[in-house]
Amino acid sequence: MALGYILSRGALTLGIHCQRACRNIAVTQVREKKRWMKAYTHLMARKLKLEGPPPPKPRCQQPHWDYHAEIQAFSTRLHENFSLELLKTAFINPCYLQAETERRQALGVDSETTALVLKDNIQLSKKGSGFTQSFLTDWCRASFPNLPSEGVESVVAHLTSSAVVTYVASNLGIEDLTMSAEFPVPDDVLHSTFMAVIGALQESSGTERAGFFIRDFLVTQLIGKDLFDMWTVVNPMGLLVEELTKRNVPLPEPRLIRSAGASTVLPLYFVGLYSDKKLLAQGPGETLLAAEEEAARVALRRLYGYTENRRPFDFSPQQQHQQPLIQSVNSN
Amino acid sequence: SAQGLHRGLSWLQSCLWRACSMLLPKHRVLLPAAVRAQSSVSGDLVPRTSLSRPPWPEPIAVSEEEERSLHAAVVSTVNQRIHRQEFGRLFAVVHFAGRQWKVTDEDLILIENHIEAECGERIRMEKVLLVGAEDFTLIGRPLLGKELVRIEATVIEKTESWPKIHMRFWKRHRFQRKKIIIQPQTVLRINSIQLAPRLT
Amino acid sequence: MTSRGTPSRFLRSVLQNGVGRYVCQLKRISIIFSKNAQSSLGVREFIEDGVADYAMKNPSTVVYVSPQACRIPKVVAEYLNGSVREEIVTSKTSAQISELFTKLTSQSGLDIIRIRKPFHTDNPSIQGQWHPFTNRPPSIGPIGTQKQDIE
Amino acid sequence: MVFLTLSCWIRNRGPDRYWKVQELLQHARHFRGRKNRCYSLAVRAVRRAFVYATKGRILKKRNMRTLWITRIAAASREHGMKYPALIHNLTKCSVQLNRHVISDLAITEPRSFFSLTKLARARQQEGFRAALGDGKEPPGVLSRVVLLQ
Repeated sequence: MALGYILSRGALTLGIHCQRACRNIAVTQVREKKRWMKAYTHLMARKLKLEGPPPPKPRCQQPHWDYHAEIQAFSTRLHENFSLELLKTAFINPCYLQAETERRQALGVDSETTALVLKDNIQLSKKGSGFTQSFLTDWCRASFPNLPSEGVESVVAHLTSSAVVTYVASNLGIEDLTMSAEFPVPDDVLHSTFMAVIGALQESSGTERAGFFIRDFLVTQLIGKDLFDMWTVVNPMGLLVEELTKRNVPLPEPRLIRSAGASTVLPLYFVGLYSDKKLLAQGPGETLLAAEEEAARVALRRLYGYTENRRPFDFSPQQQHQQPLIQSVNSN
Repeated sequence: SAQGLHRGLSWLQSCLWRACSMLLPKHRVLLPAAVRAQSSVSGDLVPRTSLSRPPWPEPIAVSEEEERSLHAAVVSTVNQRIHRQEFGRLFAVVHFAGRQWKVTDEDLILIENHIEAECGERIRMEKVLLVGAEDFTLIGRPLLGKELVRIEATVIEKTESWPKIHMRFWKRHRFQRKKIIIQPQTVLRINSIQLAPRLT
Repeated sequence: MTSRGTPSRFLRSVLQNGVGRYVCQLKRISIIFSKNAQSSLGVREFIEDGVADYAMKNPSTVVYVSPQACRIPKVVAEYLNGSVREEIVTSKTSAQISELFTKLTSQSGLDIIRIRKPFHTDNPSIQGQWHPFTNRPPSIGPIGTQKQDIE
Repeated sequence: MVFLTLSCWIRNRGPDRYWKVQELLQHARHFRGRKNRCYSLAVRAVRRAFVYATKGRILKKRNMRTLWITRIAAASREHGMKYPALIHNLTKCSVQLNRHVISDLAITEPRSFFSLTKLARARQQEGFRAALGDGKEPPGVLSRVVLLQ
């Protein structure tokens, strides 16, 4: 028995020894099929499933990050002449400053030797958001002269809303550059950073360039948007009546123009709004009330000049770009 | 007719909507009268077959002066509209990269090849077949003049298509070929469609 | 790659690019290569003569070059919309790599999957879409049964 | 030092087919039945799917053209023209819009399409007038109408 045990033991150790040798050789010499790969992949997949994906890491803590170069590339990418100091200030949020000083204090470093000499972006952000508000309001008034002030306000509010601005900012790569205490960057921090970037641009290149910046990146978000997606009007008929009385036009009279399939599950009605025996607008709907409301909305859009086939916004590039184009055409 | 008059021109504006709709009732009134007159005359002697009379309705003769004055009216109205910029959004049909595209401002089109312009460059599309607004349509025969319309586009992306698999297989012949095709593609953004009041 | 079995999208652009101004979508590109491996010979050659030119020509892109002990040299491109593309450049020549760089620069970072339609428009109809009543003359006389309700 | 003998001791177990199988199965994951998980069934199904996809890319062009023609035919009937007459007369007017664009116009820009049909109609009338001449029989020819009488 004992002999057998020793023999088997010896065989086992020999086998293990052999395997070890083989493994060693596989690493150094043999180009083997990686048969362990399947098990390893499965293990990693199971681990990922159990633990969930790792928490996101800010880009500045990942390898390959040069803050100055990134800032420079940011300003040339947008074809703007930012002053880099201002731009760097614009990306520093107060929450980051607070977190950083706390971290340094916790580390026990002498606060005088390593004091933070950074300004935060509160002022720039305030300036930027004020400018954005005023520019967008002016722009709206200029492009839609008939739109009432509530409409203008709601359009501007939509454009400066957190959702739109955050979407724009994250698609411009501002999220990577933002210095924030938390990661992923919260929406309000991103919003204030974007406004601060606009403020920095206004300070470094002037109001006109900042206006073009807003036009190119914020106003373009209006493309394909309907007026009443941004401006919630509960009672369009009441608003229409109000508008018409303001303009001394006789009140609208709804008339059923067309109907189809009235007794089916999918009825269709067309309601026309007549004012002084002239057709203002017509709108379809599944019920008479819905059709009437739709017609009122169509009439309002027409009054305010926000129909779908209005003239497209002018997004042509600035004058210095425009000149060579015209010359080249003339030479042709 | 319109075609006879303007055959010399390379392009022709076809129709102002309002002018045409004013014309429409006239035709409607003329047509039944003509048919009735004809049927009463030829009804007795010859049986009405396709041989006794051509199968199409009797064409309505429009005198040449009338035609010409109408044409002038339409052209001047459209020209005035273009001059006063009294049109909303424009759409156009351009011939580009072997295809025809109906485009309007701020559109994206995808072309199945690379073009010579770099990303970010503006190009001008010159083969314009049709330009339309809500109230009028200019139809080229076949193209509209370069000085009349100007369509600009920006190259925004030069990319490649998703890998398409080209597979051929003949059964019972031990023949099977598999090839992966990746095609270069270009994305264009239409920037502007401009019209000049130079209709003749 | 059948069309049912693959993901698809519609034609898009990032942030309405090209409407106002054109923004190059590649924000940074990093080259990971080995200093002495045979497979990164072409990459080393490219770094000697091509990278500086590329960086000069594209100031809006940050280029990182990092030598590491690795067998497979890689090019990692990051786009403005947050997508990251890794391209393996094992035993590619310098010319091929520079071609790859121009390709990555001119792309927009959206997924390369099947695109359903080769056009995209936000205003499909300018004169109003056709519906069965478009070319009908306006009807005269009472319509339907519910006309009384509305007046 | 190279131990060639030692490496030869290892039993050669052939290729690891797992990855090849997975690569193919990933194209078959949306199939119905056992062929979305059994390799030997999936192989044929995937090959057939690829062949169909290849042929379908060619067929799509053909089908789209017939679809456009159907749409134009339906739209031109509304304006009292027939499809062949419309297309023929537009070609005669040297309007080179293709069927894709014309069917698009018929759907999204009904007014433009109406003016196109009007153009075709005018060209048709002109053609008829030219065919009829001034209404008289040409000299020296007995018309069929006379023979019938």
